[in-house]
Order: sequence, then C-alpha cells, then structure tokens
Amino acid sequence: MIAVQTGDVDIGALITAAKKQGTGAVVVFDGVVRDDEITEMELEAYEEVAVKELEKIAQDATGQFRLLHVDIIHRIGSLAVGENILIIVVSAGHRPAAYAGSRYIIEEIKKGVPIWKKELTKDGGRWVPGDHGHGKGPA
Amino acid sequence: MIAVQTGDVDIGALITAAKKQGTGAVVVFDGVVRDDEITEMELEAYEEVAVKELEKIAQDATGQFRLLHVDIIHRIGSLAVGENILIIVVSAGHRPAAYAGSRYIIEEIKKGVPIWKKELTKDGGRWVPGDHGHGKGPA
Amino acid sequence: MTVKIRFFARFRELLGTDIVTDVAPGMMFTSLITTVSRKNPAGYAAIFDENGTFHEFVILMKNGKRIEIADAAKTPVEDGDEIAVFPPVAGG
Amino acid sequence: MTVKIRFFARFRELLGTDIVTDVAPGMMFTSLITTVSRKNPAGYAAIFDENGTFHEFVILMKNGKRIEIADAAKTPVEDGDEIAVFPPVAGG
Repeated sequence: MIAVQTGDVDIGALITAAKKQGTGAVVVFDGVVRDDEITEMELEAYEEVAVKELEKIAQDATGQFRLLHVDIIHRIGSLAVGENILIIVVSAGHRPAAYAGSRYIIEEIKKGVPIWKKELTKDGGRWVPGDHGHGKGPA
Repeated sequence: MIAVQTGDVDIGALITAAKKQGTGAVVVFDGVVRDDEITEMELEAYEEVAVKELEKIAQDATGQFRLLHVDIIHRIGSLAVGENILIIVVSAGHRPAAYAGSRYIIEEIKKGVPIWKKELTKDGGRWVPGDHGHGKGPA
Repeated sequence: MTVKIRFFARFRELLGTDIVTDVAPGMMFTSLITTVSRKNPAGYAAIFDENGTFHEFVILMKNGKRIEIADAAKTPVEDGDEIAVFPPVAGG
Repeated sequence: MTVKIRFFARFRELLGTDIVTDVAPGMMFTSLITTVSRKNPAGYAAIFDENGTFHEFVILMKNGKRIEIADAAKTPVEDGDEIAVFPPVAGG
C-alpha cells in the first residue's frame, strides 16, 4: 500500500499483511509529530506526484534490497503532537535487508517527495525548512 | 516492557505506548519464523538470565542512543511459520537514533542472550547453530 | 490555450493555487510564472531574485516532470499543461 | 550440600535439566559437570573433548554469571548454587 492520505492506518494489520512467503524480518518506521513547542502540524502534498515518487522509491528499494513487501503511508492535513506522519513497513528474508531498505526509503522521501510541513505554534506558524539536492533552502 | 514469554503481543499498542514526550521516530523490529522448509520452531530460554540480559541491553541502548522508550519481547515455546519471535520497539527524538538503537539491540541479543531455537522439519529437528564470541559453534 | 498553475506551501500562501489561465501560444515557462507571481510582490520575491531569475532552491515541474531552472526560459507551455512551482520539500 | 544443574538446548536433550544433586564440599565446577554428564556418552561428548576439556564453544554459568572454561576446574561449587551449561546462543 502506497498512499498520501489524511487518515491514520492500523500498523499491526500492516505488519501482518507484510509477512509474505519467505519473511524473516519486518521493520517499521513511524515518524511522529514531535512536541517542539507546537500546537499542531499541517502537511501539504503535491499528491499525484508524491504518490508516483513514493511508488518509485518503493520499487527501487524492493529491487535494491530484495524486499518482499513495502508499505508507505504519508499523512497530510492537520496532525496533533504524537500522531503518525509517515509509516513505512518493509519485510525481507533477513534483518540487514529489512533495516537497510527501511532506511533507504525514509532518506529518499526526505530528499525528493513533494510534501511540506508547517508547524503551528502559539505565535503563528513556520514552514519546516526543506533541503533540496541542487541548492540550499530558503533563509 | 522487557519479557521472555510464550504469548504474542499487540505491536500497535506497544507503538502507541512508546510515544513518550519528545518522540519523533519509532522503529519496530519484528523477527518472524521464516519458511525454511520447517513445520514449526521451538524456542527455549534460560529465562531468568535472558530477562536480565535483555534488561541490560535495553539500558545500554537507552544510554548510548538517548532512546525515550524500549520494549523487547522475545517469545519462547512452539511457533508456527509467520509468527513473531522477537519484537523490539524503540522511540527517539530523531530517526538516526531510533534506527541505530534498534539495530544495536538485535545484534546484542544475537550475541549473548541465552535463547535457543530448534527448527522442526518433516525429517526431524535441527538446532539453529549459534555463534559465540569466544569460539566457533559446534560442527 | 489554457494551463493550470499549482503553487505549494509558502508559495501557495502568497499566490494561491490551481490558477487556470489563458496563455498565448509560444509562452515560455519563466515568463508565465513571472507574470502570474507579479500579482503579489512578496510572492514574486519568494520565487525570483532581484535579477528576475528563479531562486536556486525553487523547484519547477511541468506535468509532474522536473524542469531545470536553466531550461525554464526556453521551455514553452502547452495547452492543458499543469505547471507546478514549489520550495524545497520537507516530508517524512 | 545441594546444587542444581541446568542444561539447555542440545545438552538438555541429551542429559536432562534441573538436576538437583548432592555434592561433597570442595567439589569443583568441572568435576561436577564431568560426573553428571558421564551418564550419557553422547551428552559427555557434546560438552567435553577427547582430553576431558570443555569444548571451547561451551558456555558455563554459576548463579547467572559466566565462568570462563579456564577457571572452571578451580571454581568450587557451593551449597544452593545454580550451575548452567549450554551451547552457543541463537536467539533473536
């Protein structure tokens, strides 16, 4: 399952579904809204492009690390502190591939998928600065 | 929660409980009985010592990677293909610490916690060879 | 002919988004964005520097494919195109 | 005086476990395990080599603490001790 959506998911159910034939290790990454003195976080995506890029990242990771299953769910909309932002579930025959595949996916998402975060504080809001390969982010 | 037990756990509930103040990333490792032409797996532990060593590993990982929460549940008894053997849930402020802490814990468990696995096949059983620091395993 | 312009994040807050506009045949990517973003000086300044060049961090897409800043001035927009302009991504 | 011997995994299958036995004061760790494991030649061979020395992969514990093989011959067992002998671990 690759999705950009407002709703949350049942991680336990995803893990169960990720146990394809040959699975010896499942690794889950769950990115959470951190309490950096914010009231909530607003996420925005260029959805059609983001989904396509997540699909490509999943495909690349599957090939590179021989993953047996990949889920990537990136949430958008308003999220409170402690809510899930990004859930990555991967399964593989052995643990080194599962860890490496999971880490590859999160780093690729950070690099290039068109999603933005605004942290709302009691004094207003601030866009989380991004980091793009071809230049520095805005000051 | 640090435990050596026969029963399974609700990983979703563990993730929710792992979201302590300051959490930005949760990483879950789930080791699963792999279908290596086996009918089931039997796990045995020197329980009191295994629990103490898991507690020490959790404590070391918490200090070394500034983890905010650690769960380690190692199951024993008879497990079917696809069942959870070992569940590690860690939370941290940022993802590098969560991944590194999770990986540290599984590698330390493999090295030194007194737990053994026997794979039952249609032709009998075989003990999974261990690997101990001070010498080669049995032939 | 008609194109749709999508701004995101900070650019969206300053300039709006899903802007459907008529353009003359032969209109180039950079000219189109320059024209549209001039309606709000802060929006223009967020995207362009004082020489009228895209800030190096700005990301451009045409129908979901990246267009390099260096190519944008000579890339024509075509009928039905979806043009996207956004700041560095910060998902994950 | 009484001690409890716990074998695990393959050693348990060959020799049993939770063996409570009376020992004379001054009995050493190695002597005790040698005596107890002799009851099954395959169990003895799993733990000791042809010189009567522990195989280098064997792990020894006394009350949950590791005893090095090199020290086992001169480590006395004491009343109430829990002695553990096991092959390399394979959890995780």
